[in-house]
Amino acid sequence: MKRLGISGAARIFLASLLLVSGLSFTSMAAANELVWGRPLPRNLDPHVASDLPIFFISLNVYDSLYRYEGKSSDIQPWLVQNKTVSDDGKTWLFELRHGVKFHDGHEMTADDVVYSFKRVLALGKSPASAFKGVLRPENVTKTGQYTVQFVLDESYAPFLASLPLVSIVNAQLVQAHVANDDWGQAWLSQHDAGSGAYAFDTSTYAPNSRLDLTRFKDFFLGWADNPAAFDLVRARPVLDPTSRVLALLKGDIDISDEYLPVDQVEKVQQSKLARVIIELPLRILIIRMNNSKPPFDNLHFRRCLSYAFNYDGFIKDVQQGYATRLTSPIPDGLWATPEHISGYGYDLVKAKEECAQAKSEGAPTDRPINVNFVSELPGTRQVAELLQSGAREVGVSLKVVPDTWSHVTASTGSAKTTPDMWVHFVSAYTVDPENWIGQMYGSKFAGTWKASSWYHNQKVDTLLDQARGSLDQEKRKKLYGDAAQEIVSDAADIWVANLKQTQGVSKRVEGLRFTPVGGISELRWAHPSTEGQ
Amino acid sequence: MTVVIKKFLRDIPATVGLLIVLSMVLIALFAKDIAPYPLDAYQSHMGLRLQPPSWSHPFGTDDLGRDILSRVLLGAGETLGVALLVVGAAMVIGISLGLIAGYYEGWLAELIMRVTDIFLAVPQLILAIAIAQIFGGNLISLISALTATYWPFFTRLVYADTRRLKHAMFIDALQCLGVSTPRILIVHILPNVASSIIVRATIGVGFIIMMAAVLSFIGIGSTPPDPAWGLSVAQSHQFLPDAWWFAAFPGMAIFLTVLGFNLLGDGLRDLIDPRLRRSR
Amino acid sequence: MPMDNPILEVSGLSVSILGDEGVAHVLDGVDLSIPAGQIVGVVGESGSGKTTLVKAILGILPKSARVESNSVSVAGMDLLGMNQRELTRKVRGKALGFIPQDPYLALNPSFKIGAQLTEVVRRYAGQSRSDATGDETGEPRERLAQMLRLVQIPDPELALDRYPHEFSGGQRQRLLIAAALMNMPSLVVADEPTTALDVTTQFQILKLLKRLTREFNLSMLFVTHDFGVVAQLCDYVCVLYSGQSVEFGPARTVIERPRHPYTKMLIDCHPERDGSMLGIPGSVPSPLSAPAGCRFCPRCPDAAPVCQIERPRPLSDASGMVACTLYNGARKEKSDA
Amino acid sequence: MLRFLIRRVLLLCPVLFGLLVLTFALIRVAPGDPAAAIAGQNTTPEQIEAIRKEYGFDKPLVTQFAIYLGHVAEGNLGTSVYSGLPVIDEIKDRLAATLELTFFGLFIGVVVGVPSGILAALYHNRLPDFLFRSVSIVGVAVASFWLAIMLQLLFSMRLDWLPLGGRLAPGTDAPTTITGLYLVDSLMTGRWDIFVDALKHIVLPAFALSLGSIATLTRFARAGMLETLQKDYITYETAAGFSRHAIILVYALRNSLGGVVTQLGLLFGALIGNAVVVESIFSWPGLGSYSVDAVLNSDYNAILAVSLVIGVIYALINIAVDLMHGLLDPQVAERL
Repeated sequence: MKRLGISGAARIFLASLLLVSGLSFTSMAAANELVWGRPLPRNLDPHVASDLPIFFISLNVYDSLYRYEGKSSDIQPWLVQNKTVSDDGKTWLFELRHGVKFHDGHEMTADDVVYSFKRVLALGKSPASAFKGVLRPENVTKTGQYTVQFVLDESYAPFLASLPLVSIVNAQLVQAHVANDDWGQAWLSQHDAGSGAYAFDTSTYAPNSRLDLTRFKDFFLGWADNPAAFDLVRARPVLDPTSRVLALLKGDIDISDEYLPVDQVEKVQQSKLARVIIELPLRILIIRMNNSKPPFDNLHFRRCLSYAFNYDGFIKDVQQGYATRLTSPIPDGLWATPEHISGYGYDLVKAKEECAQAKSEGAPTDRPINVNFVSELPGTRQVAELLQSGAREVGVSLKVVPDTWSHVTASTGSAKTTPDMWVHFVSAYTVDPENWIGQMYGSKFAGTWKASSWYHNQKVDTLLDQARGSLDQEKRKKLYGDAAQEIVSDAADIWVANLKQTQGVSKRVEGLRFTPVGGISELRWAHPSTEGQ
Repeated sequence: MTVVIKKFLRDIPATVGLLIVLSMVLIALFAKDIAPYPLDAYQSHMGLRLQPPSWSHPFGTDDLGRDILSRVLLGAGETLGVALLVVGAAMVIGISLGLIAGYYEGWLAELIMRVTDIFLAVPQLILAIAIAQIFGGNLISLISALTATYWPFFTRLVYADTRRLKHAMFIDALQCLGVSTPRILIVHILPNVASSIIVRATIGVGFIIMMAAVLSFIGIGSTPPDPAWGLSVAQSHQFLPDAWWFAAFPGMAIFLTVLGFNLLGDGLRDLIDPRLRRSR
Repeated sequence: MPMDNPILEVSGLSVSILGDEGVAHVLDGVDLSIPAGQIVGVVGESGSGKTTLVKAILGILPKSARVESNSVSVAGMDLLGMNQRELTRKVRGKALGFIPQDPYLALNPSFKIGAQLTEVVRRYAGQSRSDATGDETGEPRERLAQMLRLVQIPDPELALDRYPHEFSGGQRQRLLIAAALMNMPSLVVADEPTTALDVTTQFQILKLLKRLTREFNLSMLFVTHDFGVVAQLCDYVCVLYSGQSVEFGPARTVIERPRHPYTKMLIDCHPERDGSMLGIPGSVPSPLSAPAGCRFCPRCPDAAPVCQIERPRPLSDASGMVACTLYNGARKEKSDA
Repeated sequence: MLRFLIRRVLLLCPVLFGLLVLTFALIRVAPGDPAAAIAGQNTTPEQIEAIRKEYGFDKPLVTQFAIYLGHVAEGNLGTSVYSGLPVIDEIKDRLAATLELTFFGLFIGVVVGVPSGILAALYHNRLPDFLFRSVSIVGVAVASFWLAIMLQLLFSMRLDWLPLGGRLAPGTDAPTTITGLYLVDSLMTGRWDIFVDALKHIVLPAFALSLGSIATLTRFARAGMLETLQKDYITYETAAGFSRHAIILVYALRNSLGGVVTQLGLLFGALIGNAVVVESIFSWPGLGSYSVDAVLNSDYNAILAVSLVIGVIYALINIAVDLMHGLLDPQVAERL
């Protein structure tokens, strides 16, 4: 090697570069393959993960008793043939379809459903939160080969809306891989025990970089309604948002972000290979105020800040119109959306009045206040900085502090450690007002990140309890509406916007169906575009 | 003394470096007066968002409509201040430990070098976050966090050179003459080691500015809306490649600063290193 | 002293170096020639420009140096006209062998002796570009070992694979001598090769040099500050003072009957056995501000007013050359006018 | 030489022990409550307490550390809070990806940095010297993500010579794992097609990663060469007729690379540490993004395991650096 010297090594390197460029070809996916470009959850166990990417697994690899379908996201029976509910709304009996096959060929029975619910409640992770204090494991019982009975502690209307959260796993398969009674978590985090439309190919799986899903021929609903479905779905996550957009434009990936960086939307719209699907995903953007910490315990100070935020500036300039104003804790597009609540506008005069009033009542308005934004959630920084410059106009100095999701959600465990203010989104896990107004302003949920404004109003609590208990949708709508009116007049938080989903999808793929819970993650309907790229 | 200055000025690249550094210092001192929009350090104008360079905004505007030229000027003070303080502190700690370790072979040297290895091996992010937690998220914690991660570079460098020089003849001679060890280390060994120290220090400026940006991303040191250069470059990430100016101009400011320090550093090194003078 | 085709011909060589404090006129019109097969010593105090003379001949002066000269030729080749590449290909290591002063600094610390010596050999013996680590096969390695044996290096085969720091000062100087003679150069240039060594080693090295030059009929330019060495080794001697050659002639003649006052004092200041030391008062003038006229005048016991006016013309006669007003008749004219 | 290796490997243990103690302490000081992080969202404070007991977070720090050391001794580095997987498995293939990227990046850094440093020294203070120094500073002074994205735009989007990211094209399967380094494994298994695909995927990220090191290597190669060219043996070699080419590329080079070699050790550690930006832009499943996630989400076992692994690699590299010093300078070799 001696004689090669430096110039020799350089020659080899250049040669390899030239060789490489000679062979270049765009890596267009084969016709019946779809490339999923979004990040994968690190843990593929549907009963554990709580972040949005898990829908790619739960909607494609697993099935649930009920499932949300279509834009209006009305709930459809899925594994269930029929249900009977007792008059007091506490006993629910479901009869399963017969002949539903798991990926390993076993038939699904009531045992699998009972095991799945017991596992969810035992692990107590995010899917279990919807049933907290309502359903205890011992009350989920098998009453027949294909019938399961649930007995609730109290009448709970959102119970049905929460069922899609629980994926039914192959009990026999999971129990066979339990290690030191971890409910098979270690195994299921990297393996497939589902019955869904697509099955794992565990041989090629590499965490967060490669996952292949093959079409499950014996899927219980059959493939008649989508004969040209993709045979192979390759998940090749592109980690960086900007590079993900480039990959979409180049045709390396077929499905990109649910929320494209706003400035890229127009570019993708006009591109040759890709387009943008714009939908309303029931996702709200909110600035929380810790009502337990002065000066936020003063109603006027909360109103002062509510008037000091430039809502239109955010929607028109930052979101470039891909959002609509939110005036109450209930998102637009839901059956319970109140029509008459106008909320707070951007009005510095009123803001100054309210702050003066608060100061006169002795609220410490000039103590240093922190506004935490979440580094991983793009857009939250701009919201915090917008609020900061608005507040400065009315003489309130805020400090914008970057934070991480795991740190801030951990800190909402106690009122003392919860930040003064912080910015985040609330997405649709269950399409029911409970997912927003219920779990955010019911004082019994205090200590969770959703209820991190530590809001406490006896009147609102009673309204919410009644709304939870009643099965009559009209009555629930009125109850939630009154509760929302009360919360808005209390200015518990600053409700900013309903975000529009701007999903980048290759023109090569058609047939995708959108639903607020999971966006277009369900790929069962997708197929190559008809005019043949 | 004039001879040294005259000779330094004959070294064109070094003079260019000196000019750049001096102008950066002036900008840092008088930023408020020369910045076209001094209030843009924190004021946002949503209407002017992400505009390309124009007459009114020579460097264009950022994602909150703030004039980037003003923010670059206003950010000079803090960015340079942090970088110089960190490099200075890291040099003091690193060099002294390096000299001691290189000179006193045996367990003391082994101990110092192994501690250096530990500090170099610990992921810098954990070190920084933990230190930030102790001092709180302000500038002091940023400086101490960066210093804690940067001093080992100097130690390893100086250790290698000192060990090599220790066996040089003139050191034995000095010892025989009864010259005190600190004097030997500082007056005799240090100038011979200055060459690589200056190279590492001048490169360090750019490295530290970038590291400060990473840390400010997780709430340590400068937080929004501070106009620190590293922070604005980091924030510009989302808006590439269309809003290229958002990242380009603060990036250029960093490039010029680091170039200035490097050229100045080389000029000083040639000045100090006696033998290099002959090659003039 | 008529010279038939000298190996080295230097006439009117002046070298000035552009320093920070100004221009230093280190050499001022030096004339020197070396007859074939003879050893010519160049003697002078430190600061007299001896080393600059060597570097000028070898063409390794720093970039800041300016050389003016009628001619500097070795074995018929005019060196001034050549650029660095030609000097390297035709002259250095082939026509000119070089023996440096400090053996501790001259050898590359990171390479085996064999590798460094091979580099010298390969330049000219037309060998294939063998591996630099010195373990090449075939004739060159044998030739190196034979050369080392010649300069009395113990077990030369092993020595080829050892590093410089594994040798003593004396042995390193022998290695350097072997390197210099490797290609049987027309002229060997030695720059105070024994100064860095202790007396006993110095004596052995001088004995070795004398034997080798005689054995291979080499001509040598031997630079030193010690007349004792000149007496032992040199056939002719040239005395250099502050960049000017003030006296030249057969070594024996100059030592026994020195003519130039400076030469006399140099010879007398040799330390006597009885410990009395005769130094020369004053010091060599700085090349930055060389006085007009004879540069030795300020320190010359026989100085006369005329000496300060113009530089003494060199007088050449049978017994050599001397540049002093005592001999070139300048004093008489002065007294007549 | 063997004595040196044994001594350094034995010295490895206190370093690693010190590393674990320091990291363990730093994590406990860092914000974030592990029990809450494990519990996940909207769980009741009682559940968090239960987890705290179950994982032993309530015990005094020293006992927790002792328990952890016990596990490490058995080779069990614990499981990740998020994936529930043993941390060592997650790290294994990510480590190979990062090592491959870092080695290739450093290779480019040396191939580009050292020659430019030498050329800069040869044209000391003339135009090429100035140009080489300014260009090489780009790597240090300009944000790596900006450079990475620009590389993507030019070579992948516009010229379409190289892919945007990932370790292999979607359709290509990974080579059978021998070392975990795709380039090496594909060659060893004779899969030329995978080798070319893997090479195409590594060139851009490695180049983006190498930019940071080019500045340092150029500057130290330049400083080293300048210093060496002043040495007396270089003057002697010129006088002895060595060709200028041989002197620079062989005789001066070997003596001038001391500084560069020391920097290689430091650079390697730095590259692993902050490869996170390049890894995220080029979707390279390496240790960078993994360790940042672990830190941000207080995934203690993952953080400790990553520090341990990087610590071991770092120490091994330092040993390699000292060996390289020995190769360059025989006198150092003797003292090994």
